[in-house]
Amino acid sequence: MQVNEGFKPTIVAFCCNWCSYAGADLAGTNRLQYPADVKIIRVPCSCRVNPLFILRAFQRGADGVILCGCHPGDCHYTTGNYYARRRMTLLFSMLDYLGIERERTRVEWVSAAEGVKFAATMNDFVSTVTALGENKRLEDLRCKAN
Amino acid sequence: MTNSQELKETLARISGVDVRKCMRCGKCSGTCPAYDEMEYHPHEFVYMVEKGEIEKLMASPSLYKCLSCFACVERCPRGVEPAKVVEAVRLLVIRQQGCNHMTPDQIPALLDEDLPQQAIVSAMRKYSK
Amino acid sequence: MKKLPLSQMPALYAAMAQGGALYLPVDNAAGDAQFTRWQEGMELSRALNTVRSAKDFFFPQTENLVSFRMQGKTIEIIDPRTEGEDFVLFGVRACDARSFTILDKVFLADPVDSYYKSRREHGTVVTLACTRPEETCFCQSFGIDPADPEGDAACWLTEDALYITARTAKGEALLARLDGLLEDADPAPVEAQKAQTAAILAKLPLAQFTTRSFGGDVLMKAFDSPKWASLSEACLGCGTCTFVCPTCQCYDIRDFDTGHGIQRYRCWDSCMYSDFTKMAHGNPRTSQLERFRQRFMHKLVYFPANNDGEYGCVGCGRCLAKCPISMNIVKVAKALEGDVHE
Amino acid sequence: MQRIGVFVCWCGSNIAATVDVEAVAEALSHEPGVVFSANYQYMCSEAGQNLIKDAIRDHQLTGVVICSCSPRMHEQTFRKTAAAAGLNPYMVEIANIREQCSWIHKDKAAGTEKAIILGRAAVAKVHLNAPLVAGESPVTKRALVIGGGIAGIQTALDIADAGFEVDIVEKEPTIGGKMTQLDKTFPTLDCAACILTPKMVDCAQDERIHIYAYSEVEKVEGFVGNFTVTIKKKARFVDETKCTGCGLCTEKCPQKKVPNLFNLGLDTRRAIYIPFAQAVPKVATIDADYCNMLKNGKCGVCAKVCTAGAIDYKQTDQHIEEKYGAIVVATGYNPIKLDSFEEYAYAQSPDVVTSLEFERLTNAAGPTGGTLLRPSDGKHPHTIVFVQCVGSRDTSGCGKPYCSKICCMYTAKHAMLTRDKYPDTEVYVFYIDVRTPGKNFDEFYRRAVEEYGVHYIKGMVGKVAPQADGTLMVQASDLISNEQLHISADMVVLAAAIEPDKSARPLATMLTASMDTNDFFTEAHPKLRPVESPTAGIFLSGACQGPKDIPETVAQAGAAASKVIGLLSKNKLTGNPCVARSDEMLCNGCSSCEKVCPYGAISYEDKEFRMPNRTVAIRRVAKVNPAVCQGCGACTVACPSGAMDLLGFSNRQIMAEVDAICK
Amino acid sequence: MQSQLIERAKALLADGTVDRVLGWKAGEFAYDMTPALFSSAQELDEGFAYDAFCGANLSKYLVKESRKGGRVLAFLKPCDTYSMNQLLKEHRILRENVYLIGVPCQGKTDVETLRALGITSITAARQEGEDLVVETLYGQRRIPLAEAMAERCKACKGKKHMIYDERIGEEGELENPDRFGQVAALEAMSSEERFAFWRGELSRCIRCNACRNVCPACTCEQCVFDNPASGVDNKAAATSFEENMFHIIRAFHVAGRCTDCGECSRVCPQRIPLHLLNRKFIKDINTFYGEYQAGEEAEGRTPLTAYTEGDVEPSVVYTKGGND
Repeated sequence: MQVNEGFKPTIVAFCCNWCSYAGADLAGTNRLQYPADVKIIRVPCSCRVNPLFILRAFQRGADGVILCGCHPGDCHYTTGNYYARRRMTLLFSMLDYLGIERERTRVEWVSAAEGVKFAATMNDFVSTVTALGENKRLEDLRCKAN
Repeated sequence: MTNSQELKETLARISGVDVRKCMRCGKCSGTCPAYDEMEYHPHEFVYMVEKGEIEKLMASPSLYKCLSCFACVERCPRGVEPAKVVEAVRLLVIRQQGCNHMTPDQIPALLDEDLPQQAIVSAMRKYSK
Repeated sequence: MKKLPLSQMPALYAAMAQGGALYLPVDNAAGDAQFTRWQEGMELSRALNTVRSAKDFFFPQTENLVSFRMQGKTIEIIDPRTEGEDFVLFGVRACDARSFTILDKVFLADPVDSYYKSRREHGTVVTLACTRPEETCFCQSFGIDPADPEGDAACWLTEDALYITARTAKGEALLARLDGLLEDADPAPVEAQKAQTAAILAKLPLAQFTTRSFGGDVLMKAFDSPKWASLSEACLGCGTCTFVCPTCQCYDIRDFDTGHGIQRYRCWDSCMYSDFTKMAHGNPRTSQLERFRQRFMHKLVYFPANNDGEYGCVGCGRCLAKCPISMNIVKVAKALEGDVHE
Repeated sequence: MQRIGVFVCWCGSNIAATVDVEAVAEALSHEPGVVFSANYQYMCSEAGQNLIKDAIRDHQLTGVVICSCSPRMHEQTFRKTAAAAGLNPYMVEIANIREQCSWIHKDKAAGTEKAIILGRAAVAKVHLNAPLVAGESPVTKRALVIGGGIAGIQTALDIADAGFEVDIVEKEPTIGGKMTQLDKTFPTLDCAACILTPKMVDCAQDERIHIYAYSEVEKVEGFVGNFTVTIKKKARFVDETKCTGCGLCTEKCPQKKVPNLFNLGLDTRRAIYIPFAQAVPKVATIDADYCNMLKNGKCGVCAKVCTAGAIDYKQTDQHIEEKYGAIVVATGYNPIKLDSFEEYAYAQSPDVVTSLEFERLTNAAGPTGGTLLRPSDGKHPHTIVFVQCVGSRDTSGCGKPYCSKICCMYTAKHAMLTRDKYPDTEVYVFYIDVRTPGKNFDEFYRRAVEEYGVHYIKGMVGKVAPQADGTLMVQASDLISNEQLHISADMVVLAAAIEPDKSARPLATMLTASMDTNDFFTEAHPKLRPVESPTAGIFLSGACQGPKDIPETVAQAGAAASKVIGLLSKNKLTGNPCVARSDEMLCNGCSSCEKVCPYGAISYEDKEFRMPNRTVAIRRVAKVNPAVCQGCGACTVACPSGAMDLLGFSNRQIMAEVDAICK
Repeated sequence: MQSQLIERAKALLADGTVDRVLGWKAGEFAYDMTPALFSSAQELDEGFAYDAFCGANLSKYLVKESRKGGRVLAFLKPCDTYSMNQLLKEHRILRENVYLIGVPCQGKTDVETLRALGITSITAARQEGEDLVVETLYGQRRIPLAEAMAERCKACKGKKHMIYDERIGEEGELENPDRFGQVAALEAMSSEERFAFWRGELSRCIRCNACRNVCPACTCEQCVFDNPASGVDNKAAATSFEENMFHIIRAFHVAGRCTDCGECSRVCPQRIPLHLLNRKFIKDINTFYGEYQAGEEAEGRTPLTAYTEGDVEPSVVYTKGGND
């Protein structure tokens, strides 16, 4: 994979409160490093994430958006991540269909115990998005810093 | 990388077996019909691979006592698949340079009217690596 | 009257584009004509007219008016305007050319809209006479002669040549720039074409359509007509008619939060929309009937009442062609005719 | 515009070492709306909290942003702090600059920059926060215990002891559960019945406990404090109020060939039966699958002999609706089916039995009257092989990946008791590991080996082959001596893995309680809330949560009871105010939200709206029950018009965070 | 056919079954039918029309009409009945206040399709056998009927009505057209090509909202894009992002609910093939979650309000089932 020297992507990570946010905390407790480019937004459940939020992030300058939730079957609310899974599958497929680089969006299931997986996922996602470079296809020029 | 580590990795690649999944219950050896014929028993195969003592296994005639009946694979509660380990060690032996190695000049001596040509060709392919 | 052989058209375009931009109708991916910035190799569309009218160039769909840049707790106010580029609008039809006059009455009346004014000043309108009007055309109802269009300069395309004549000082200036390409011409072929077109115009299905009955004091009669209910029944409340209309000039001013500040922009609005002219207390026109009525009353009654009898319509026929439910000013005017002339 | 105070915590050096806290506080002080900004060594300390309280009062703060450790750690702390200073607790937001910043970044510049951005996002969110007040709901002071085994019994007794009404729903005709089938209990070897039956009687006699035996939960509605449960009381065809439990009918019934499930099918019973002598309630039940009268209307013997006139062939299932404040799940376990373990010949030979069957074969009330006899020929077995971990710790797909926990100990018990009673019997135990982490457990196991001479062999049985002479050839490995053994045995006892009862999965769906992949109920927190389900008001007792032995079960039962008592002691419950809310002006009543709500918190009503020109329109709109809603937000995305929003995590709030981060 | 419809409508008006009739009214030209209400036999005689140009899907009007009191008769083409069912599923139409007559449809000719074929200045049109004969100001044109139809009719789901109180004509058959050929062709392109394609198409959008306002699945009391409180309202597509966002979100909001009636593409003044967005979702839903046709039934869950534990993971987009 090519490396985009010097490019620091903006990554928004939506994490469900019960599993993935706790997984991120565990990564922190275990001092597992991942790039500071990742900024986490806490949501109660992966099913709280509206496609509007994902598009909004890209509009405002995100280069990648990742959604993390409890593993299917482990949702704190029993079924939330199942709905999130369908929604995101279809949304991501649509973005890809519109020619938006599919690697800019991702869903990962990270449990509260998977600090290692959280850090590894973020490292991988950051390097993938870094290689893609700046988000051009879904940007809104009005929002670029000037 | 030491030879033993290298062998271990090759073996893992050939067999597709993760020996660390073994919980040492011994059911493979409990189920093995060729147990008494063997110097190293199925559970030992797995354990010795984990310890990296693969060369010992390669030298052991136990390799050829395994009937490949796959009873151990069938019964293993952890899905370790000992028979695949045994087969992989056999392949390691075969793949070793100089051992079972066949050169073209050996072929005339092997030729035999009853032997199909194809057998020679495939033997060449297999043993000349 | 000047002319140039058709083979010279690319050179004409290049000359027009010198020192600015040239926009002309070009076929887009959907096969429709669309005003496009001319580039080498582009050809004029053969379609009668563009889907979007030419008003975009003076009154674009969105336009930044002012920006506010926020840094911490300070706000800086920025005028985003830069010195505009001169441009030539080529191939404008007579109806759209007339629409500029109507827009001027709105935007150039006191208080003058400086954004609009600046664009008008930078633009030179070169019109093109129609030879094959369509069934939806009714510009003649408003005294427009599509065979002899207005504009800074007017053109006629014949089989072998383009005839051009200047009508304003801006047009003269343009022609002067094109001088090397043009030759003096006998206007006879142009006159012949005008006669031919006039014959077709007389046969158009809407040739007899007139809005004359809306002249005079018909406001309350029209407003109170019971027909509005059935006319507006099927209206979807979309903005298609408004947005393809060359004379619709309503806009909304909105703020966009960019994250670093605010961009205050204006964008086309449609009186068909439920939030049109929405104010703090709510919406003055709460039903689609009222909104629908507003649009046609404005074009047929209010606008002429305030603008020396000039209707807010140029008969381009775009709304006839594009309304999803085929409701339009012609149907409305015909339906109301009886009511206003009781 | 909010008046926001920003408080940046050093967390000693935990944050301050990699984040320039001063710079963060300084940068955030310039954010719009921020009127106060400070940093301090330990914000969560009393001094730190006082700093916050003082600032709220002195600067009339309307919002607070704390840049500190994870909100999972101290969000509650700081909310209480704010509340103490008179600020609505939900006006506090936490920027996690420890776990998700200082601890994972080494570069101070990068860490500081990120901390500022996280702080900015929190400030942006607080701008849109609104004071939230938790709703209150009443508590029905009655508990339901589902499952009448030792777990359910103990829970019910403890709850009743605290003075609350409690109902037990048991699907079998009697309460008692698995423990009634056991002979002795490890490691003390006291008799199971002797310690269990008094508790069963206590249940029957306690007027605060009502037992719905031979009943099942059919529907659960409502929420913590306010559950409405429909219980199906299955037809016994015997009037419980009249039956005296004399047992005459069970002797006279002509249908004798019914497999006796209490003895795991090792013997037979009649079509009308009382499972065992100490059953509670001691009432007969007609097995409709075998009763001649019910099947073809020819018999009626039981009705004739019953002097109490309790037999009622026309009885039907009854549905009872009850209200509860809390529900305890105590659905227990079952041994797994061993059909997929062909190598042990369980299906081929009657002399290969499970440990629970062995339990019945040694029980004085069992089919053999307590004398250990081979099921095949009724002869005394001289060699018995016990196999542990049959289906436990098995990831091959045939069994269960977990350790069933109780097998090591009961196998030691069986082996010891066999050797004690029949010293002429050779007993072999094949084990992978012997796990004895319990009080007096290892001593017990060692006694089996050292005092009773049980042969413990490290290794597994590979094959059990029934022989023509009626013996069983057991082929196994002995890993210590590194040999393969061939033992001619008379009996083989398999320590089958245990799994949650099959009724648990549908029940979990009814309760909206979560389960793990093995169908064990999930606890709200594996360490800190081990007897609560994540669904409020649902508690867990016994093996439905994971394999456990009797003392552990009883301990958990007591713990669950104490949680229930705590809940029922309250007159009102305060809910989570971060719930969904529907804007009825936007709602078009399409039902998408209702379909994705896991709690049934959304209902619809036809509502009148005043429309222009003095007209009225009636529209179907969604309504959220804030006491039922748990705040997941599934509805907010299902709703296309944005009518549904989540308080505390509103669309605008999340978008404000997105904006601040991407800026 | 037209007279048959009029007669039936008159009868139902006369016997009091309904008090008004929703149908189509003839216009100025051969093709400009407008959906209209008729409340008397006279009105029906004067203006009711039904022919090959009556393309509008009337089901959405019933959201409003069914709440006006009285009972309204609506004529529904087979494809409109899918929309009807979907609206009933969402409780948007009060069933008891509508009387539905299924009308046969042989596919609708479409004036925009004719214009795209270069047939403009139309003054009259008639069917002659398998051809459509169009009189124009500049002479007669003749084209096969099949070519004169809108794209949606070329990919017709079938002539069978999903719901009706009575039907005129024989029961039609379901058809199984290749609806996804164009989607598959786009999927086969590279990401860059798809991006270029959609930019080209969506950049023409004038945000007139015709697609949304005609869509029977878009019946929100207030659209998020019209609601200043939603934080995503926008009245104009000021940037390419907003052009994308409107259409992505609109397609997403109707995903699993869109019956593929094709009204969006029919009414788009800029001829943007909007149905290709909706069909992408339909295709994906069929592939990932099993065949599903919105509007087949008036009850049950839609694919996005349902799930199975074994659903594909979103990573399927990167691998199989992805777009290239």
